[in-house]
Parts: sequence; C-alpha cells; structure tokens
Amino acid sequence: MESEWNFDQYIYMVINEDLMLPSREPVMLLDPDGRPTVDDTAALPAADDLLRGLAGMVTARRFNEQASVLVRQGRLAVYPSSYGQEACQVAAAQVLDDEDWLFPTYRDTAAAVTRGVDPVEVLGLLKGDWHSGYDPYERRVAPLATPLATQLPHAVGVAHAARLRGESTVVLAMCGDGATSEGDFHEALNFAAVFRVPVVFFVQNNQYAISVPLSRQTVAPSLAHKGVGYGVPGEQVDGNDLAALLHVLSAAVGRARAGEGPQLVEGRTYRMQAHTNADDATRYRGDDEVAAWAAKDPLLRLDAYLRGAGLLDDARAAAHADAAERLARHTRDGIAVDVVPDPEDLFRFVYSTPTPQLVEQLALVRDELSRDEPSREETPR
Amino acid sequence: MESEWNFDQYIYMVINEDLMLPSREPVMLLDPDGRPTVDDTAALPAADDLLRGLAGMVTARRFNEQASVLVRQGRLAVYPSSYGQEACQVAAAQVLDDEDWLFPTYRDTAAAVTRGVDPVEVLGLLKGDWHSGYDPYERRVAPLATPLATQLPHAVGVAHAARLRGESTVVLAMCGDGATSEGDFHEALNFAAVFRVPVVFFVQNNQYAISVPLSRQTVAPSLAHKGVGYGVPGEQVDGNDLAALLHVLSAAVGRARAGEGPQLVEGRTYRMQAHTNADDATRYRGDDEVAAWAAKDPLLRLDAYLRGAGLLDDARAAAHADAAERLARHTRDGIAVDVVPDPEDLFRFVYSTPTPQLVEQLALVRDELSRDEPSREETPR
Amino acid sequence: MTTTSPAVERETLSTAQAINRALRDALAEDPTVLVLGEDVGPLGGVFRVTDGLTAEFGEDRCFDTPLAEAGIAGFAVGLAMNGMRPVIEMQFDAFAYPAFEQVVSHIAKMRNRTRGRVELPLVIRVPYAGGVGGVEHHSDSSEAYYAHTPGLHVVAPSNPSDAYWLLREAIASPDPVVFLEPKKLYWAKGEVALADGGGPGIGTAVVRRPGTDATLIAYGPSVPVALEAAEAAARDGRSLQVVDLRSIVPFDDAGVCAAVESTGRAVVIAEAAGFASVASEIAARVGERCFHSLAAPVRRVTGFDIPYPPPKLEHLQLPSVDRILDAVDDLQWEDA
Amino acid sequence: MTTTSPAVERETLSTAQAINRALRDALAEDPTVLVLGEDVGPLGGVFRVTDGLTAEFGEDRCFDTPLAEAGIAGFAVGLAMNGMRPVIEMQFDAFAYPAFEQVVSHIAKMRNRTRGRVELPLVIRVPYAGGVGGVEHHSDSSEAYYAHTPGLHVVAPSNPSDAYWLLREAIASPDPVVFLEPKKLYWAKGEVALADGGGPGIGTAVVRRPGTDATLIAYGPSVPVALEAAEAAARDGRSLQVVDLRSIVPFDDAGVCAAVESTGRAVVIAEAAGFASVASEIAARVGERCFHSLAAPVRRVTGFDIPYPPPKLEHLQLPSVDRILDAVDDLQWEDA
Ligand SMILES: Cc1ncc(C[n+]2csc(CCOP(=O)(O)OP(=O)(O)O)c2C)c(N)n1
Ligand SMILES: Cc1ncc(C[n+]2csc(CCOP(=O)(O)OP(=O)(O)O)c2C)c(N)n1
Ligand SMILES: [Mg+2]
Ligand SMILES: [Mg+2]
Repeated sequence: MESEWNFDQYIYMVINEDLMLPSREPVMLLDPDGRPTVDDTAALPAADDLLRGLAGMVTARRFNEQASVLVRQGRLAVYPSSYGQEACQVAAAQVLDDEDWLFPTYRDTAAAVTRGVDPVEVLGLLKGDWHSGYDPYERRVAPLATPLATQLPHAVGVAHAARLRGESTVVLAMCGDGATSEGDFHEALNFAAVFRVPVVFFVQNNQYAISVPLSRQTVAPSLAHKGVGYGVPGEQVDGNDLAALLHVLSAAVGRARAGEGPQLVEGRTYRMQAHTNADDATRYRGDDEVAAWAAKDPLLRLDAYLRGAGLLDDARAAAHADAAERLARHTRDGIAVDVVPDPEDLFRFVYSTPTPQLVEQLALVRDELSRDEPSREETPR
Repeated sequence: MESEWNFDQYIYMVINEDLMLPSREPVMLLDPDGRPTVDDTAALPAADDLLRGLAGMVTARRFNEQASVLVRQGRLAVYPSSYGQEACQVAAAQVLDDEDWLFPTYRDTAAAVTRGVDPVEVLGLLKGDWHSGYDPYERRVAPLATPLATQLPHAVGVAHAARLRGESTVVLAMCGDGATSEGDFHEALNFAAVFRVPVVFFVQNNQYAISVPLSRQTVAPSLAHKGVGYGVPGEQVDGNDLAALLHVLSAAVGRARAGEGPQLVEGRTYRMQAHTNADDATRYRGDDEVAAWAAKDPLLRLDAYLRGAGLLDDARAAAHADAAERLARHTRDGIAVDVVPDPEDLFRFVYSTPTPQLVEQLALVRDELSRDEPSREETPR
Repeated sequence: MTTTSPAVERETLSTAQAINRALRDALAEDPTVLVLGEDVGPLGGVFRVTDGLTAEFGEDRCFDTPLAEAGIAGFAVGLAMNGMRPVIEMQFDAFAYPAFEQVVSHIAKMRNRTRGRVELPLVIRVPYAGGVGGVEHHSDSSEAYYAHTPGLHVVAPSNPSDAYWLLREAIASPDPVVFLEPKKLYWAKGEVALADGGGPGIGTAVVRRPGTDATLIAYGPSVPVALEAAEAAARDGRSLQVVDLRSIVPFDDAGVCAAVESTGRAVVIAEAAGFASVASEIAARVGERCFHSLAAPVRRVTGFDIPYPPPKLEHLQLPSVDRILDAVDDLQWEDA
Repeated sequence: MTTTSPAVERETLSTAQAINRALRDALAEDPTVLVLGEDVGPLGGVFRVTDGLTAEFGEDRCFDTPLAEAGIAGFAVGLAMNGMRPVIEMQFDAFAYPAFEQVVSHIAKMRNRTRGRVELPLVIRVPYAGGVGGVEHHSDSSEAYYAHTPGLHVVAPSNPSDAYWLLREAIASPDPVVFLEPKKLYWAKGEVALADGGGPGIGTAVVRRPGTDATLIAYGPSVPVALEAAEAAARDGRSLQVVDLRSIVPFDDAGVCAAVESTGRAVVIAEAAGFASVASEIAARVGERCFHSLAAPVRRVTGFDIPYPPPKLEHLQLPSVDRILDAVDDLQWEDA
C-alpha cells in the first residue's frame, strides 16, 4: 500500500532514515589522554590541520583568559567565556572557506577571532561601546546573537540567497544546548531541510543553559537526534576532541557544499566557567563535575597526541604561545583605548534616512549636550 | 567513555531509541477494501468499539455535509470541513474518558461533536455569534484553536496541572500537518517530554496546509519521526482506518495514563474538500489525486469489514443513519435560530471586573444604540 | 481621490490588483526581489494578491514556505542580509505575532546594531484590520505594535493608487517596511496612474478632502469612512477636512499640523483599540504641537479596548460615520 | 513614600527582596500558586528574585522550564485553565517577545473568547527597562505592547512596598497581569508594611509628592527620577506634584485628572520610545479630559524613537532630571 502514497520524499527518506540517525556514541578520534581511538592514524585529519587547530586553541584559550581579566578590571561589562570549549570554537572557524559565513552567539567570540575578526572589535558589544563592533561582511561573520536561536533562520536565508545566485557558500550556524528548545531552532532546521540549503547547524552542548542542566532541556537520546524530525542528518561528536570535530564538521561542510543539504552536528563539551562573570555556578553544580571535565581539556588532549606523534616540539609550542600572547596584548591595548561613542550615533543608523522625528530628537540631544553645565549632569539621576 | 557522561537520560534514551522510531509504514489493520491486514482478527479493536466508531463516523460525515449546506445557505460564515477525515475525528474522541481533555483545531468540530458537545454550540465560532460557543469545562473540550499549534502548549499545561494533583487525566491534542512547522509545536512536544506529562499529540496529516502540500512542509520520513528529537515515541497510522486509529491511539492514551509520558501519533489522511468554502482547491491539486483518496474512504472501509464479518446489517446501518439525521436536524434547527448577540457582551468578558475605561466605552455604545435613528444606521459605512 | 498628474495613462484596479501589479512590476524590474510566505505560490494567496506571480516568475522568485511566521521573517532577514529584497506575507494580521521577536529584535534593529553596515531591504505585507466578517484572529489592527518599534517604517494605503506606489517605494527602500493592507479595501476599485512615478512618497500625508470647520485624521481602512462622514457632515452644513496619513512612520508632522491649524479642531480615527495606540500618538502630537490653535480637545474615534469582536458585533467596534459625527458634534462649537 | 497605616510592623527590603517575599507568601498561602521560568529554580533567577523558593517549596512549586518563552507562556495558559495560578518569569524584557503570540492571542483573549468561562489567573513577571548597563536586548521598555492589548492588566511598581502588594494582588487576580519589575530599582530599599493589607490596589494612582505648579506623571523606574526632578525644582522655587501611576491598565483617569487639574500643567515621563507609547496615551487622555484646565500643552519626556542604546550611551536615552526640568521650563509660565 505504501507505494500508493506516491510522495517522492517519503520514498526517498524512508530509505535514508538510518543515514539521519547519529552514531550512538559521540565520534571521538583522540581519547582524553590524546591516544587515537582508531588504529590507522590516516583516519585523523592531516597533521597540518591539527597543528593549525592547536595553535588556534592556544590563542582562543589565551583570548578567553584575557577577556576575563578585562572584566575583572572593569574594562568589559560582561564576558560569557568559552573556556573549555576552544576545540568547538576553533573547529567551527577552521572548517570554513573565505566565501562561507559563520553565525556565532554571544559565547562564540573565540570562533569569530579564529576566523580573523579583530578581537577588539569582537568585544565591542561586551565593552558597551556599541551593539556590534565589527563589520559582518568583512569576514562573513554575522553579529554575535544574543536572543537565543534567533540567528538560525537568518543563517538559512543567507545560504538560500547564495544558492539562488549559484554560489557555493556554506553557512555554519552555532547555538547552545539551551537554544535548541526555542521555536526558532525548529523553524530554522525545517526551512533549511525543505529548501535543502547548505547550512551546518553546530550545537555546542556545554551541558548548561545558565543554571539549567541538559536534563531539563531535553530527554532526547542526543541533541543530534533532533535532525531526524526534519530529515536532516545528525551527528554527535566529542566536543573536546579537535580531531573529531574537524573530521565531522568538515565532512558536513563538504556535503552541504556538494548540495546534500543541511546537517546537524552536536559537540559534547562543557562550560568550564560560570555562564558569565555575573553568574555563580556553585549554586547549581558541584566541583566534582567540573573537575571531571577538566581532565578532558581539549588543549591538553591534542597537545599530548601531537607530541606523542612527534609532530609538536617545545619550539613550536612556544611559537603558539607567542602568537597567543601577541593577540592578548593587542586585545588588552585595544580595549584600554577609551572610546567615547558619539551621541549623534544614537540617531544615525536607525534608518538609512532619519525620520523627521529623529531629526528633531537629535536636535534636542545636541541642544542638551551643548548646554551641559556642572549643575545639570548628563547622568540620569 | 560513554559511561563517564553519566547523564541518566542518555543511558535511558539510548536504549530506547528504537522504541521512539515509528514503524516504517503506517499501521493499517483494515485495507481500503475493508479486508483485515492481520491474520487474527482478535488483534482488531472489539466489535462494539468498531460499531460505535462507525456510528460516530456516519454522524460526523452527516455533520460535515450539513455544515457545508449551512454555509451555502449563508447561515455559517465559513466551514473548514473534515469530510474524509472522519476516522481521525471519531477516534480522537472515542479513545478518551470523561476525565480526559480534548484540544481541537478549527477543523476538529466533528471530534468535539463526537465527544458530546452540542453541535450548535460547536458551530458558534463559524456562525459569527461569538468566538466560542461552548463551555470548555462541560465536556473538557478546549476552545477550537485558530492560531496554528498555539493550543499545544496549553494541552501540556492542562496535563501537568492534573498530574500535580495526582489525577489520571490524559490530554489528546490535535493539530494538522502544516501546524507541525510552527515553533509552538516544537516547544509543546519538548515541554511534554521534559515534564513527562500524559499528552497524546495527534497530527492529522491531511497532506495540505491550505494549498501547501506536505512536501513543502517537511522532508522528514514521516511527521511521526518528529518525536525522536524530543525523546517522544512516534507512530504513524493509516488515518482512514478507524480500527488502526483506535488501536494506536488507545494504546498511546493508555501509556500516557500509565505514566509513560507523551506520545506522538500521525494519522495519514486526506482533506477531501477545499480548505474551507472560501478556498479553490483546483488551483493546487488535481482530480486524480482526490479520486484516489476517495477510494480509501474511512466509512466505506469499516462498513465493508463489519458487514463482511457479519457484525453489521441493514437495520443497524439504518439506525446509524437515523441518529446522524437527528443530529443534522438538531444542528440545522439550532443554527436557524437567529441569535442577536447582546452588544453589552463586548465589554462583559474582557476582564472579571471591567476597567473604568470599559465602563465608559460601554456607556458610549449604550448611548449610541439608544439614539439609533434611521438616518444613522448601525453598520459601518 | 487626489491624483497628481492627470496626463498619464491610468488603469482602474482593485487594491488587491494594484498590490499584485506592484509585486509583478518589482519582480520584473529587479531580479533580487523575492515574494514568499504561506500560500503565496500556486494558490496566489488567500486574497489572490500574489495571483500568477509563480507562474510568471518561477518557483525561485515567488514561493510557498513552511508554515511558520517566525521562520519566514527570520529567513527573510538572511535573504536581505545577502543581497535579496524579500517581500514576505503574513497571512492575516494576528498570524504575524509568532514573528514578533524576529520583527522587533532583528528586522527593526539590524541596521542600527551594525551601525549601518547591514541593511535589511525587506517588506512585511500584512492583510490587516477588520470589517470583512472574519472569525477571531482574522481582523486585528496591529499597527501600534510596529509603529512603537523604532527601526520600522509603517505604511497603510487607503486606495489602489497608494497601494501600488507605496508598495513600490517600500520594496525599493533600503529599510524594512511594514506594509498594512486594509482587507476590507481589497476589492475597492480606483484609478492607478502606473507610469507617473507615484506622487507623494512615504512620509507624506495628503489632504483627501478640503474643509474648514474641523480636520479628520485617518489612515488605511478609516479613510473612506472619514470621507463618508465628511460627506454626511457637508449635508448638515459642516465642512470637514480629511487628512490621509498614508505613512504612520515616518509621521508627517508638518502636514498634519498645518491641516489642524487651518481648522482648529481635530478628530483622529482608527480601527485599533484606542489605548496606547497610533491614534493616541496623533492626539498627543497634535495636542502638543497645535495647542494654541485648538478650539477644542482632540477627539479620538477608535476601536474599543476589547478583543476584536465576532462578525455579528464588529459593526459596533469599527469607527462608524455616526461615531465620527458624534465626535465632531462634541468639538465645542460656539454655535452649539 | 506614602504608606497607609503607620501602626503595622514594617520591614526594610529591596525591591527584589519584596518580590521574593510576595512570591514566598503567595506560595505558602495558596497551594495552586506555581513559579516557573528560565533559571528560577535552584539558581533563584538571574536577579535572585526567586532565591530559596525551590528549596522551601520543592521542585513542583518553583521550577525551571526548557528554554522557550512561547512554551512557558503557553504552558502557563494550560496550568491556569486547569486550576493553577502560575507566575512565570520572562528573564529579560526583550526575551519575552517570542511569547508574544501566546500573550496577545491567548492570555489576553481567553476570558473574552470563552465568554468568561475560562479565566486565566496568571502573572507574567518581566524584569524591565534600562539603566543597568545591560548589553543589547537587556533593557527594553515593552509596556506599550502589553498596554495596547485588551485583556491584560499592566502594573509597574516604583518601590518595594508596591512591588510586594501589587504582586500579591496580581497573583490573587482572576485575570492575567503583566508585572513589570524595573531592573534598576531591584536593589533600591524601602519599607514594606507586610501585614497591613496593602494600601491602594491595582488601578489606583498615588500622589507621591504634593505640588502646586505642575504635575509630573510617571510610573515604575521613572518615578524616582520624577521625585528627584521635583526636589531640584523646589530648590528653584517651583512646586511640582508627582503622580505615580502604579498601574497602566487599568488607568486611573480620575486620579490623574484631579492631579493635573489642580496644577493646570503636566509632564509625562517614561523610558520607552515615545511614539505610540503609554506616554502618548497619557498625554492624549489628559489633553482630552483636562483640556480647559491646561495652561500649556502636555509635554512628554520619553526615550527617543531609537533602539535602546549601548551602555555607554544609555544615559542620553533615559529621561533625566535635566530633560524633565527642561520640559517643565517649557510649560509657558506667565512669569517667563
Ligand atoms: C530568547 C532568549 N531567551 C533568554 C535569554 C537569556 N539567556 C541568555 S544565555 C541563556 C542560556 C543559553 O544557554 P545555551 O543555549 O546552552 O548557551 P550557552 O550559554 O550555554 O553557551 C539564557 C537563558 C536569551 N538571551 N534569549
Ligand atoms: C499561526 C497561524 N498562521 C497562519 C494561519 C492561517 N491558516 C489557517 S489554516 C492554515 C493551514 C493549516 O494547515 P494544517 O495545519 O495542515 O491543518 P488543516 O487545515 O489541513 O487541517 C493556515 C496557514 C493560522 N490560522 N495560524
Ligand atoms: Mg549551554
Ligand atoms: Mg493539513
């Protein structure tokens, strides 16, 4: 009787059901001690890619540390650190070509930096100068998204526009485990699947949405299983294993580029620090849990493998550290520059041509500022 | 390494992945000619249930026809008919106990009628007297939902409240294939799964959302597969086979009542008529397709089986028709009564106590109506 | 109806046809224009506004999406970020609410948050307001939600000519425009001068009827009602001026003030519930800017502060000629 | 601050503590009260407003939900339909927008569409407005969206005592209430008379400071600013009356009109973008109802019609003492 239904997609998908199901265990190529889980190391990404990845992670880690220091010094308003998630951050950027797009969240500053956006500009939002510090078109990195999951349909639209023009752009769109509960996640995956656009949805499952653990977010076998309901292949991968991430993500990007449509990749990782500096993680999780994850650090793991395989020596490691230090210094120096945002900017960008109402309001502010006397301060009282 | 993740739900769900996957073909117990697909007819629902179901379908069909006539006569503003979907309509009501709740959409008027809501009250919305004609608490039937999928989280909340009080209420929440694309569908299924509430989500996949075919709605293997991403068992069933529907839905209701959490059931059926009387289905589908589905009519199929099995004779069939006719007459007569809605009702139900603003506005309307002269009519011009 | 250039060729079109024509001409002229939404493809939309566009321009240019308004709006953001000019349809006013987050937090803010680097040239078409006997959720007047949100333009034509030209301008605009299509005017016919370049643009109010005693300020579906009221008042010897806003954001302060100052009395008319609405804004602005010209308080004739009523009661909710004339009577006439 | 009954026991609490206490007392008194939202459980909310509630009342009474605002609001509709009194938290104002459809089409309308048969006694708590240096989307003033939607009550306390009592009343109300919690006042302390039954209820405005020359009308976070402005004006010899609305819907027409008529001049103060806002409504109402008592047009001091600015510029967007005093100076004083 099934044949009578005669809906092409059913016939197509019934055959492909198994292809959509993720592996039952996250893909891991290097174990927490840096030992390959595969017999043949040819199955690992090329040594150059791994070295580039390690360098990226060392820089990302240093960037995370630097930003946290800047918060403590009061130079940044807030910083949601990706400390511990550097493998995901670096892999997300590393698997993309220049023509591709990256859609990061507020936590994915290190990914944006890895893709080449100036770290000072990346931190603009968190410094409070302006809502977005960098030009999204320059490196094809969308603005850091704060409202959860809302950037995912944008990513689908960007990919569809590229496809309509016949470009081979792939879009990698990031979100957290918590964000997968939002309706926008659902709608984005479905649009991507129906229009078969080249988007790789990359969920960093760091086990928490602020204080809420994954068990309160979903009871699915994995977040990668969420692809099934859209006809989107899902895969889960050890998010602290850069080798596995490069392997899985670049395969996904490749399939997307080849016209096979969207993919969903879940990276299982851990948010090692509090949600932001404003958060107190001791209220909702124990030290043991954090310690267990510290043992799976993505940097140590890859470092161990590369040294063991004779691909990394102290000199090269020192060069990595140097590069990271240079970026940290650039960040520090740049953030130290006190930008006094131009009040007229309040009105300049709302519309391409300000409305008569905004012109009037700008005049009011100008007048107020010009009259600025000591007795009537500019701070709200 | 998996054991180190130590998240209970993963261990639980990985084992249960297969349980969540729907069968690859819709469950069918009676084929389109009414022949059992199983060797042992003991696997079919009890004869009494099938007879009750047939009676319900005969009435539902008659109700659909009557409502369409009332539209043509100008007595109803609009009618989204469930003609052809009567098996789904009847099964949805039949599997529930009195303590349970039904959440229907605008198309599920026949389900509400089957559950015992006065058909005249059910049609109140579509007649234009008032937004909802019946008391949702009387038969535990929520108001007909017009904004798609928005009623699904309500159903989850109703079920959760019942469970908090230790009641064994099950909620059956209906929606269409199109509605599964909405974010509210996603959020409702996820809440239901995380809180493990007794809700059966019943999707009537009638192949169209107004003009949009299923292929533009999803490329998943089936809508039932959408359960996987929530850890919710899904099942697909021939939506024109009342026996299969009763079998699958009552099992789902039973599991939900037993505390096994939510379930997702997709009934594959067909919208035999246009979306509503205002729609022109010839713009987007061919006669062949409609004719092919006509051959799978749910009434003919069950009728054929019951007669073949010696469970239905002409006398009983006539009794069914009589009952249906009585309901049609009651509907006709009730709708013929011209209700003149009380203008004061505009203000009476917005808040439990009208605001001073509404008191003033009511006075204005009273004044206007009291001054009603022929030269200034009450219709907007 | 005021038209600007009497020399050019005109066609008589309904509002729905005028919108269809605007979409067609935009699709033909600019390959980056895309039309998308629920049922806008082969069906041509539930109001047939997109009739024939898929057939003429193909599936890539005018197409149905999955049924998800937030998804449609968010998808359009991405299209617009990447070189396209999407025109999206929200099937009915109230069914745009699921997209609210995308509209408020992204569509309205993208240009500002990126300091002008990311523009979103997109149009949100909304079949809008009541008076067509729709069941619940099919007759909302939702303009206040958009007009209150900085970053959006909000436009509401009252006739086929404006429908055509304002939509053409909206599609050409580098900024997002919420384009409100009064449902009850879809079938109203009028002349459209298709080749004349369009007359007054977005942001300009127009005096639809001259008058000296009081000014009626209306937009979209309320304009024909205001004109009828002015006609009725004329029979009673009172001369009412009718201003058609056309665009709510930007608002034509100069035009509206000049009109009110010329009569010294004003009534604002709008279908939406009155509280914290566009009508409130107009009354507040006029009260603030024309204070010393006003011989009487500004009156508002709006929907009541109730959910839109069922068909059999909607005539009471809609601003009627009677309610407008009552408000005019209330404007403290010296001869009263 | 005005309090009503000086005899009863008082506690000094911050606004956040007062809200916490109101939730705790409501949970203790009524087993159907539930508190739910993102991070409201073990964490106690990002502002610690729900601190300790899960520990005291258990996981069934105060709990975290999946991260989905529409889901939270819709889930609460079902809870309220079935005998519960949910109090939901939207983590920040702008993160309530995904729930807009549920709020507007169901929460606001359920009672009306079922002709009073289905009541929804639920409260939507919204940490609200700016002045705390938040990054984008963390400082929206969203009251106009709710106030424009018939069927909702909209309440905004300006001090800990009102925070406690208005929330108790909101939870006890059979109707849905949007409860706006000014973020920048969370840490402001004040006396709360916990046993006195609460003073004036929802719908009643209060004169916070007497004055004879002009009336400042404010609510929520703008009330302390208005009081400061009045203090500053007093030093200049001008006597300003300050009215705290407390409740936006219902609106206290009688109280506000009496206050404005007593001075003949009015300035409306609110943080939200001014266009089509609650401030517009107040200005329009006062203009309409107190027209002949007004010696000058009603002035509005509001946020500009721009997206809420980044931290380093927000001081310019917020109504300041200076801007209020400028507006007062503008009220066409005879001696000027
Ligand atoms: C729509 C929306 N709701 C709520 C928030 C507030 N919020 C910010 S981060 C966060 C948790 C996000 O968790 P997850 O998606 O797992 O990302 P992570 O922070 O772990 O990287 C919440 C609730 C938000 N930013 N957007
Ligand atoms: C949120 C929302 N968006 C759009 C609509 C307009 N609309 C009414 S019915 C319909 C199609 C629904 O299709 P489906 O869910 O398959 O149900 P069916 O009508 O086939 O029973 C649409 C788009 C709506 N009612 N609600
Ligand atoms: Mg997370
Ligand atoms: Mg359907």
